[in-house]
Amino acid sequence: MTNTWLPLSVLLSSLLPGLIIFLLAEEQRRTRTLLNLLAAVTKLVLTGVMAWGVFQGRQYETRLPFLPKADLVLRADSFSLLFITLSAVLWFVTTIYAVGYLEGTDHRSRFFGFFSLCVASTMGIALAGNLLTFFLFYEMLTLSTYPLVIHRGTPEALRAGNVYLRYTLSGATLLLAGVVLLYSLAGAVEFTERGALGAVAAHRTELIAAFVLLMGGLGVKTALVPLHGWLPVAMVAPAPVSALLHAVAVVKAGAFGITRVIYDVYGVYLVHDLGVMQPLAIVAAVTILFGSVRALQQGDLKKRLAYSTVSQVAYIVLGVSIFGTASTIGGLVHLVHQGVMKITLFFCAGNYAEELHVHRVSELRGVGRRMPLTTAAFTVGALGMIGIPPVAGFISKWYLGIGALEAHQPWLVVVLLTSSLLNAGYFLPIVYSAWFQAPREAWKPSPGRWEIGLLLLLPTVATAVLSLAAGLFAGAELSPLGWTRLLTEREFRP
Amino acid sequence: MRADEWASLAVIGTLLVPCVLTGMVMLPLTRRVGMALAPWAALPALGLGLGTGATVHWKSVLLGMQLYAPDEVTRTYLLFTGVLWLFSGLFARGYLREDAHLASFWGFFLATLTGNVGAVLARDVASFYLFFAMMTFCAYGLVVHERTEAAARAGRVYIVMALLGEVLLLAAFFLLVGTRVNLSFDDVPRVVAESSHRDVICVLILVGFGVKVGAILLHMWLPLAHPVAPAPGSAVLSGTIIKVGVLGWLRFLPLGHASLPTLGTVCVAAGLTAAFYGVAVGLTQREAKTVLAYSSISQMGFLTLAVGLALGAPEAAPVLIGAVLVYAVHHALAKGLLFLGTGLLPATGRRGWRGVLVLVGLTWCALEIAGAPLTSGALAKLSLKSAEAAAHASEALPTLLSLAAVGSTLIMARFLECTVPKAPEQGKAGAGGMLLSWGLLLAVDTVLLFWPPVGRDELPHLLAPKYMVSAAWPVLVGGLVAAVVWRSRRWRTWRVPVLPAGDVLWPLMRVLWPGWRLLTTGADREEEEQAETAARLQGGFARFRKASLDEVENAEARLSRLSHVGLALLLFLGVFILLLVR
Amino acid sequence: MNPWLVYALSGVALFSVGLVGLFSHQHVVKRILASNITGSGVLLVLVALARRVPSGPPDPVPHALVLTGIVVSVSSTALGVALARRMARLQAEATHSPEHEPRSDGEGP
Amino acid sequence: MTSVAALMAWPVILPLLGAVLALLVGRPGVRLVAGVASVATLMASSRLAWEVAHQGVLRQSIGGWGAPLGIEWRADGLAALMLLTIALVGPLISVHALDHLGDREDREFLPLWLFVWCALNALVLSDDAFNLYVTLELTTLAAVALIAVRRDLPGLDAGLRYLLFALPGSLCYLLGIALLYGAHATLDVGTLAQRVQPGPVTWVAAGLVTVGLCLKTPLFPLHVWLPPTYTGAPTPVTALLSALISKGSFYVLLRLWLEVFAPVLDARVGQLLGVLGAVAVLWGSFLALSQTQLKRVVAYSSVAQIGYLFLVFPMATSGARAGAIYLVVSHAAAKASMFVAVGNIHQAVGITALGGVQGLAYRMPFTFLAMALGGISLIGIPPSGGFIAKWLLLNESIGTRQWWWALVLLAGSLLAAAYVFRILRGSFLPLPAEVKVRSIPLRNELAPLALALIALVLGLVPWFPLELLAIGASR
Amino acid sequence: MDGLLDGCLALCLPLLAYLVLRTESLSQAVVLFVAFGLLSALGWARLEAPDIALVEAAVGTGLTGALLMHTLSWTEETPPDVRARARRRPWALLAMAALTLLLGWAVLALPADSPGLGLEVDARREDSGVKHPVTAVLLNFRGYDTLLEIAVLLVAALGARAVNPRSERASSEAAKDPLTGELFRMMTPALLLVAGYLVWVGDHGPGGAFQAGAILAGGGVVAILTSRMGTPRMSSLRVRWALLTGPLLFIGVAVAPLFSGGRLLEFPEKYAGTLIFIVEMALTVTIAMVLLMFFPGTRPPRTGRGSAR
Repeated sequence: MTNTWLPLSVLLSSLLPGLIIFLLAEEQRRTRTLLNLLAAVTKLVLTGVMAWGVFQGRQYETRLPFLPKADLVLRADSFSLLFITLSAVLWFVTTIYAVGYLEGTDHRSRFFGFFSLCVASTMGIALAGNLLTFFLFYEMLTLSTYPLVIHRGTPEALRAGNVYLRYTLSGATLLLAGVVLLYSLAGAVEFTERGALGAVAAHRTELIAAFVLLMGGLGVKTALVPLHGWLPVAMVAPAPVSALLHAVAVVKAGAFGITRVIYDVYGVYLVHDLGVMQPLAIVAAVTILFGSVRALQQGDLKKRLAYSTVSQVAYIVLGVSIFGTASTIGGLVHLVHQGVMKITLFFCAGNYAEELHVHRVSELRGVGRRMPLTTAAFTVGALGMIGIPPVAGFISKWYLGIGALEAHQPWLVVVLLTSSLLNAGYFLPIVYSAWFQAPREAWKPSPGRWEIGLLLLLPTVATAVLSLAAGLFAGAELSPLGWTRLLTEREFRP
Repeated sequence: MRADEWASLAVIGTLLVPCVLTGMVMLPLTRRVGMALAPWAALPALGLGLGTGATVHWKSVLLGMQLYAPDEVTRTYLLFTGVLWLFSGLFARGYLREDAHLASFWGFFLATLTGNVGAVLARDVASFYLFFAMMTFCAYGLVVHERTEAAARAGRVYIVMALLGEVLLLAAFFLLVGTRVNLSFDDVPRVVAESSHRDVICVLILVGFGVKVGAILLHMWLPLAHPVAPAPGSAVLSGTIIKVGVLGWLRFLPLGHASLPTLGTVCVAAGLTAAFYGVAVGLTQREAKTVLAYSSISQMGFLTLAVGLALGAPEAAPVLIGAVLVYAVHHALAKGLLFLGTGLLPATGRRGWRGVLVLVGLTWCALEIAGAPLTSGALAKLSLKSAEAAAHASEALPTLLSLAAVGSTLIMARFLECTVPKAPEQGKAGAGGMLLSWGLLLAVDTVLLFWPPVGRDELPHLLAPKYMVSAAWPVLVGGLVAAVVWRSRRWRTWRVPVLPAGDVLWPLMRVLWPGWRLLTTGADREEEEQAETAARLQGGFARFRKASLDEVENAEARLSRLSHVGLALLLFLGVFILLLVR
Repeated sequence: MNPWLVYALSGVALFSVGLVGLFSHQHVVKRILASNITGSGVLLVLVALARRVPSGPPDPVPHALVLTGIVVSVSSTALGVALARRMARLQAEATHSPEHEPRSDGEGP
Repeated sequence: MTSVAALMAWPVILPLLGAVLALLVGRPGVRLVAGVASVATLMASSRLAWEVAHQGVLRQSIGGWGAPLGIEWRADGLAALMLLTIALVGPLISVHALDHLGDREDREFLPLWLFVWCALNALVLSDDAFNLYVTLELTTLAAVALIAVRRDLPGLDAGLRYLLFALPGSLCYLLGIALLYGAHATLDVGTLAQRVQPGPVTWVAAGLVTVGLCLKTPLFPLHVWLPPTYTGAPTPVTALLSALISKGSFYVLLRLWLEVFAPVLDARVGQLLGVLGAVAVLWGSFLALSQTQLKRVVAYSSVAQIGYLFLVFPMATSGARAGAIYLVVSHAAAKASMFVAVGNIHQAVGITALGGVQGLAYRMPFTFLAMALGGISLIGIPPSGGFIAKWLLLNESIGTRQWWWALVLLAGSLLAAAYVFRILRGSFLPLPAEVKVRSIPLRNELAPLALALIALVLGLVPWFPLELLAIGASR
Repeated sequence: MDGLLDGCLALCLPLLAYLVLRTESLSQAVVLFVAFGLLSALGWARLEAPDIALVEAAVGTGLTGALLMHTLSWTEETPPDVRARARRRPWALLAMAALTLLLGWAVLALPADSPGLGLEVDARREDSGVKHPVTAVLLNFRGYDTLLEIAVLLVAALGARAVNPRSERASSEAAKDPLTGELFRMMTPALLLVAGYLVWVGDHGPGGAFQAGAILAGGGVVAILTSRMGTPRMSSLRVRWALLTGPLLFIGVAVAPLFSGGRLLEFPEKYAGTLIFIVEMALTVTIAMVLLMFFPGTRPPRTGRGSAR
């Protein structure tokens, strides 16, 4: 029997607190933090229950009447659970970080309100059961992230907000055009395992046009090359925003969408038959290389991490757009690994900015001595990004490499490896100068017992340990890799 | 606890003891205890080398980690790795007592040890890669320990080349593993032999591990890295870490399963050129440790030669592998002793019984490296020659080997000539601990001569006159030439051409460096310049937008004149009815 | 040409004169007059249609419509005139200079 | 009390009675009487809508006389939805108006608003052509009186301009009706629908009716009176004008086209109206982008949104009709909330330029939220009514293979995003020091928020309104 | 003979209208407009529409004319820009001709002799409670239109009065003018008699609330001009009651049947006639009051400007 209330309750577990937080006055710091953490914990528990249920094979679906021809469907299958668990865990960690980071700043009620709304829409995107529901939450994500980008209220924050809107809204228009085209062709497009467009496979031109539109729309959020301009600019947002949103929620929503479209809307065979897989792989490959090269040229730490995100997310798209189980597993598991590693890096960048007011890479000399734990976390994240075991990045690169060869596309392996070298090129100098170079002038010692507030330090270390564990114990059943293997063999078998 | 439980516990202990100690050294509160125990971290590995363990299979770690298989290669590697790491650790305790970055040294020392031991124990591809990478990156810490500019440059070269090697290895592993995701070493050679990309895999493996071994044209980092590292560090680097490269070859290449004649000959040629090239450049070097580094390159040439032969003649593979093992053990210990000696000599000074003991020990090890009779070197060379004979390689090979032996004698003489005069008269106090560990290592080295873990059947031939002569003459000739050169230089100042360490690297750098600068333009450019180009773009766009909007504005103004509205109304009515009329 | 057609055409002519006049004169009073003329034009057409009954009294429904139409047009004219008068007074007080005519298409503030 | 006749009568009679009594009572009791009348009418309208939802189309002849002679009333799903919109949006605007205008104006604003309400309800329910003319005229005159309620120069100028542009529209409509009466001797829309055949009379009548109503709605070439009128009029009146009164003439045009002139409506004419609508969308959006005054930006945005409505004619399917009506309803709520929010800003800060919004998010959070939600509905981003309307129109445009309307819709919403966020952008900047903020009563801030929430709810539960709309859809 | 009269009348009307709009000076335009009104009243008479002729004469020409004349004294004439006006004239003529042709084409296509709804009205006239067909249609068959029309009147009155609120009773010296006093004393009784008759005759002949109201308003205007009476102000209760009894009564009568299961505006058979008469009486007072409110009363002295026009 399908359980109908659980998916909705997961969604509400961050929507309702969000709305309540909006109403809280600025001074009620304690209640707000309590509400935040309570919401995060309930979400974690609910996700865990649902994960266990799906693991046992139970069905979860909430169907609400919306339009005559299309309903609002929230369905939890193993793929959506992968994304939900990632978001739930990382949101919990980022909330703690944000509480610490924004200590003493103003408008925090507004910040945490939009923060919860943003995660609610991410949950919605993950749980969406058909294309229309997906689009609704996709748009709500744009709306709830815009105020976070311009939270600081400075002129360049507003400029960044402008750029962000210009990209995301035009992307949304493309996506809407694609969704409508599909709806006129095949009616309500539900996400079904082997793709829902079997019946209309004959209309090849419309299907290709719709696919291109959908990829354009989703490409903006995935920051594929021509459409990535907003990501580095959005780095002007406060650290928790750029950590959770631009490294995890927003960017992943795009990649998640692309996977849904390829596997659950079109079906891998149809996409392969239409011949659009190869161009997508090429775009992803170009993004990987472009992102890495641009990251090399960035002096600002957060901008360098932003471009690294651009190239890392393209791995997911690459994995998904190669025809084969190994590459799919690689792509999907990278969805989780990249999230955890990148959030560690952003937390570290946030810590450096918050504690030592250091923003540029050149100012990071000898920071290892002053903030050893943060720099250790940064090193773990950096090694993971390069793809060096035992950190999680290695596992996804391993599967991607195998998948590329399995699909007889050796040039992809070359792309993967050059990108790993480039990653090393822009991460290792930072690690070297942090650990082995003496600072220009001695850092003033930290006032408290720890190098930085515990609220900021614990999340950073936790995510670093997580990325290490995800890599080291990848073989385990409940590890992200285990879950992805189960999911691929259950749902995305080509 | 039954026997096999003890055995698997031993294996786990071997790996986890150094790992845990690394953790303890990193955490400030357990740092003191960790540093005290650090030197003894290699003991479990040595114990396992002597005894036997049981394969351990952790399904959930990484991609299904398997540790330890009781084959000869693993046991030998464990043995000499354990010995060298143990005594280097003990030596380092004395050597680095008042060093500024002691904690970081011990941290990196233990981490590299974990990687090294792990690499030896690993029985599946993924775990091997994990420990191999861990060893490579943590060795970097040893290289840049001195925090000098030269150390930094050497470290950078080391890391770049190591990364390039690892990338090639990764490509090889992808080709090798295919959809099986992970593969145990039991069936790796068979899979490589049968795989459709066999040649590509072998080339990648050879070049990938060649970087670590220091094969020709991949050796540039070695002469830079070893000298900058502290004595125990460079001893371990040159002793065991290079050998892991050879281990990689032994594990991954289909020795004995497939015959690749072309690749074999290329390897043999590379080995020989490395042997002679190492000696040639080594002789021009000033600094003792650099000379030793070049001597390692030439010695590794021999191993490359052996592997090449094994590739060419699969039926002779087991014998050749045996020879390689013997040679590896011999070279590890001898080179370790030499490096530690260079660190020990300034502490003990030339005078007094300590100085004499060290000098004697150093000459003994030099003789070993040169392959003088009645030394482990002779044994190694003998086993190498007999294996090559088994692989019925070309006849010229033994003579070439002897010529190479001459070269190594020359380079050893060069080494002694560089270290002995520079050593101070009187040593410093407290060198006792270092001397003791050095002495013990020397003892173990000599003992291994008589009771070598591998290659015991060649032992009786050692004394055979025929072989004694063939081992002795190259050493004598080498010694004679060295003496002549040494004395003649005293009269005529005959300049020896000075080559910078890392020889081929610098022309290569002149080519690559501008490329890298181009790639990272703007990294240091401040924020403003980028903003200015964006500003110009925005300006243009804003002007265009303003112009178009003004256009629309006065169109609206014109339209709102009263008569125009009337006209619009009538036109609308007329056109509408016109369209309606059918 | 029976009589009702003549009046109908005259009504149509009135409508055209009024409509075109409405859009070609600036002065408010002129435009109110024009709207009145357009209105009476339409009403004339309506009453002319009522007269088409061949025999007997004309059709009363258009007459009722026209009555309502006249009342509506008177109300709108009166409102227009009141607004124009009030605006003229305000402008007179405000500017004291020779009044510029209350151009109805000028830019409000 | 519950007979169908009564149900249909109360929504019209109650506001009329309320207005008359409010006039009679004079200053002290105006607010009380108006309040009671509003609540009564709200209940009557929702009761009628409930009845339509359950029993389907309701018909009623006034005074018991038959179709050709007497006047018919018809309440289908469309009428019910319009009644509900007027009943919800109107009073919220008048609540805001109470504080925005002085109390002297109350004595005139409230009765006039009740007259407008009665006229709009009558217009929505009426099924008689001439009766539609009378209701249109009543709405126009009441609107003119409302615009000039403040008796200041801009108000008077705006009122005159509106009157002198609306009159020709009504008279053209009347002449069209006269010609139809001449040809078919009936004024009842239902019987006209059966009797109309293509011919010179029908063509000219259709032309006159369309042109007249396009001048009142207003459509693109004839829209020039809208911006100065909306800017001159007091803000709550502008909200009423843009949200409800301009929709009345579009409602009449839509009903006449889809029912009476259906056989005459061929592709070419539909395309003409569609093209004019498309140009209106682009024209309005571009001009909205170039304005510096808040009210003018929102005014030109009305020109653009009205352009969207006319896209229904080229597509002429039931889906497009549903989309257009949904846009009418959600635009009413969203545009009213925007104008009322602008009114709040003007009242609190006294600045009418775009800069007035600066620091809005901090000092008037509810007004900012209302403007944001309203803006989102104007753009057509989910979760808003605007999105549902855009979705329906998009689906129809691609369904009927006229994909160029889809381009117009998408380009329009992007341009809308440009000018909406141009307004909202400033609200995050810190409050400028020299601006002193007068606190405005909470009731005033909640009014726009309630309106914006209507637009939001329309986006969240479109199922019920669309179901209601389907009742009595002609095709 | 009749055809000639109709023909030249039909021709005269548009020409006169064109003249009204073309003349430069406003006062001349208003005078011509009054003439146009009289001519159109003649036209209604020719088309056998006595009710309309009466209303047109009283309200369309009389009151509107007076209103315009009075307003003119306030708004100055502007120097017309002859050049622009000249340039535009031929275009305007062309537009008028084209529009007339278009609409004429439609009118010609109308059926020549359709009886319209005349027959149905005659058939149902008995149970409408009123013999005169126009009043039957106006108050019974399409009573709903009239109800809304009253609302239109109220709105216009409210709008006009709100815009020109206060004009107090004129100065007393104008009252002493013997001529107007005598005229007023003679005219008022006749006026009231005619108005009463018109309301009563509306039942079976041309007449009714609108016509009577117009006549009364005419009398009222004269009273205001001779400052016997101030303009009716919304603030005084008496004025409001006079204004609003009509609509209240009409709504009451319309709504009454609803409570007993009938339909809106369904006059009961027997009392239809009397009810309509009572409603007509009340409406007459309302209409008179509304029309008076349109009239602004004496103009306050012009501040600091040249000779009063």
